[in-house]
Parts: sequence; C-alpha cells; structure tokens
Amino acid sequence: MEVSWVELIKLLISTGVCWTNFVLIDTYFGLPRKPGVLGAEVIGKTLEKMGGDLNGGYFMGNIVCSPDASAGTLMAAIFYYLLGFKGGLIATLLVYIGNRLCNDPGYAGTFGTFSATVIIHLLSGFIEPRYFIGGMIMAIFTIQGLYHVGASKVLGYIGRKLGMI
Amino acid sequence: MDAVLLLIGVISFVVGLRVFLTKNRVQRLLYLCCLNFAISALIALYIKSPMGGVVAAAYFIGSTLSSNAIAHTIGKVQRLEGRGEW
Amino acid sequence: MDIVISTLYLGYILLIFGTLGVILGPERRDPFVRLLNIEIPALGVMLIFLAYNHTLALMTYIAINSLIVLVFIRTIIRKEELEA
Amino acid sequence: MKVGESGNVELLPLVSIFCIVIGCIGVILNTHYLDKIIMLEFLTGGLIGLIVSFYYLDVAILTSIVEPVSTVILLLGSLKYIYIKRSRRRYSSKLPVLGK
Repeated sequence: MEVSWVELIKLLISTGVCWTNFVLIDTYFGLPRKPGVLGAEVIGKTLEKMGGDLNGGYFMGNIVCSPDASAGTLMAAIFYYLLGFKGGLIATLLVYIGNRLCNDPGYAGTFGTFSATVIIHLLSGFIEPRYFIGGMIMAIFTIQGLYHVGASKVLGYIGRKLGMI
Repeated sequence: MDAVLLLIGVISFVVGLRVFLTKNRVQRLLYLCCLNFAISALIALYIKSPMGGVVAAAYFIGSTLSSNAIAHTIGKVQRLEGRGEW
Repeated sequence: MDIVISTLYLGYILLIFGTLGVILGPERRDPFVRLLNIEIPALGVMLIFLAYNHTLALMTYIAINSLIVLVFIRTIIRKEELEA
Repeated sequence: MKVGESGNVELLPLVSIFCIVIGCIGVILNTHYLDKIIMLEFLTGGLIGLIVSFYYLDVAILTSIVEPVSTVILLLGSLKYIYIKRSRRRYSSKLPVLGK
C-alpha cells in the first residue's frame, strides 16, 4: 500500500479546483447574504456566538440545509465517473429535483453541477474523474469538519472581497 | 487501496469520532453533514455501475432532507426555551 | 473475518446491549427516551435478517418499523394530554 | 472486513460497522431528545452502508426514502411533547401557590 507522488499531486490539484468552483458559485448566487430557512439562521447565530463570522455561518448553514453547489459538484463527479459526460446532465436533473424538495429556488445547485461537469470534462485528459471525488471530500472536510470558527471567518472574508454581502 | 480510498477512509473515521465527542449540538450537525458526503462517495466507489450512482443520490437527498428538519427543530426548541427563561 | 459472520455477531451484540439500555439506561422513566432507545434492538433484528439473506422480511420490517413510530408517538402525546 | 485476493481490505463495511457501534453507544448515553435523534441518524447511515455492501440495492433505495419520514415524525412528536411538558410544569408550579 504505497502512495506515489503523482497521485498526491493530482489529488491536491482536484481539491483546489473543486474548492474554487463551489465557493465562487455559492458566493455569487448569494448564499452568505441571507439564510434561506430557519436552520441556517440558527447555525449562523451559534457560530457568531462562538467567535466566528455571521455571514460565513449563514454560508455553512445553507450548505447543510439544502443541496447547493457543493452537493452538485460531488454528484457531478460521481456521475461522470460512472456514466461519462451524459451522466453529468442526469446529475443536474437530480440536484434540481432535490432543491425543489428542500424549498429552495435551486439556481445555485443546477448551475454548479453543470459548470463542474464542464470543468471535469475539460480536465479529464490528465486527471481521472475518480480523483475529483476524493478532492471534493477533502474540500468539504476543510470547511465543515476541521475548524468551524476559522472556516466561517475565511468564507466571510471571501464574500466581502467579492462584494456580495 | 489507492490514495483516494485511503483519504476518504481516514476522513470518515476522524469525523465519526468528532461527532461522538463534541458537546455542542450545532457543531455535531455540521460534522454529520461531512460524514454524509463521505459515505455517499464510498457507496459510489464500492459499486462501479450506474445503479450505484442512483443509490448514492437517493441516500444523499434523503439525509439532506432529514438534517434540514433537525436544524429547523433545533431553532424551534431554542426559541421555546429562550421564551421559557424570560 | 468474513463480512457475513461479523454482521451476524454485530446484530446479536446490538440486540443484547439495546435491550439492556432500554431496561437500565439513563432517564428511563421518560416514555419518549424509552421509545428512542427501543430503535436499537429493532436495528439489531434488521442486521440479523441481513445476515441470513431474508430480503423480503428485511424490506417489510424496515417499512413497518418506520410507520409504527407514528402510532407510538400519538399514544404518548394523548396520554400526556389526558394526565394534565 | 473481507480480505480480497490481492490483500486489500474493503473500506465501506469497515466504516459502516464503526458507525453502528459508535451510534449504539451514543443513542443510549445521551439524554436530550435532539442529541438522541442526531445519533439515530448516524446509526441509520451505517445501516444503509452495510446493506449496500451486501449488494441489496433495492432495499437500500427503499431505506433511504423511508427513513426521513420516520425522522420527521419523531421530530414533530418531540417538539409537541416538549411544549406540553413545559406548559404543564408551569401550570402545576403555580397551583400549590394558589392552594396555600
């Protein structure tokens, strides 16, 4: 069970691509501006009480409470790994239905899935699609699983830098 | 076992232990969201056929729906207890 | 160890520890806590069905087990309303 | 848990068994209702992973569709139960004052 350097470099590149994709699309469609449902508001208020940023907390709560561009990127990677390019279009339809179930307009998830499919198709020459699944898990771990207060500060800084709050 | 499976396994074990050890309820919900991502990816990597993708999508949509309901109820209970303390 | 054998023993362990948790667990006087504890032996029975390849029994048990919760919750709330 | 031909260890059954054991201890030891329901969600994730590792895909789809219904019913019931218990306790704490 040895891990070569080429695999690690591919994993790091795919982590960066997935992180940039879903954070930029979610910020552009206005997730940190307002909480969509009651649960996102609770998560944002709690993280602000613990010393984090309010708008970053709204961002993380919206990721938990409805399938946004993060779920769209994961679904696009899985269906591209299993079915090829037309699997990405099926994943777009599934994410749209899931967004409708969670009482959300659903533009961020649909657009994020489609852009992730196009990016994976463009990069599939030298990075296989299964590395994007691992890269997406690593990207969601750095936001939701490592250190919540610091992650909310970083997300709030990015949102203010893009002028979307 | 290559690098992708090793990475997902280590992440799911770490997140599972942190769900058990954390005391705050909201942080526990955030870790649970990360664990749902990891299990969905593991299902798709274990069954290498289009039916596995359908199972992963169904599991992910269902778990997102129920964690939405849990977060909503946490908000309701906090509002109720806050009014009770007044 | 094979996966079938480990699933079977895990089901037995869940059945025994879940039953002990229902009987001796913390705050067992509350009926809602006891209803939530009783989900664990049910899940142990599901694992035993899974280890013996009883697919139809497993499917029926899962569907009925999530519908019987409705009846129990209705009963607990009605009892609490009548005692008040 | 199963050791394959080339010495590999399958990862999905290992993670599922870990989730089930940790979730069993967590459901019994926590005492607040919401903590118990979160741990029950964790336990059900492990069950679905173990069903998938036996290649019963139809049962897995049915479980992941039916399980949020059960969670929503439990959450609505616990919310109403907390509300009834709180209102009854406030009423009965006023009652001895009137009795004196």
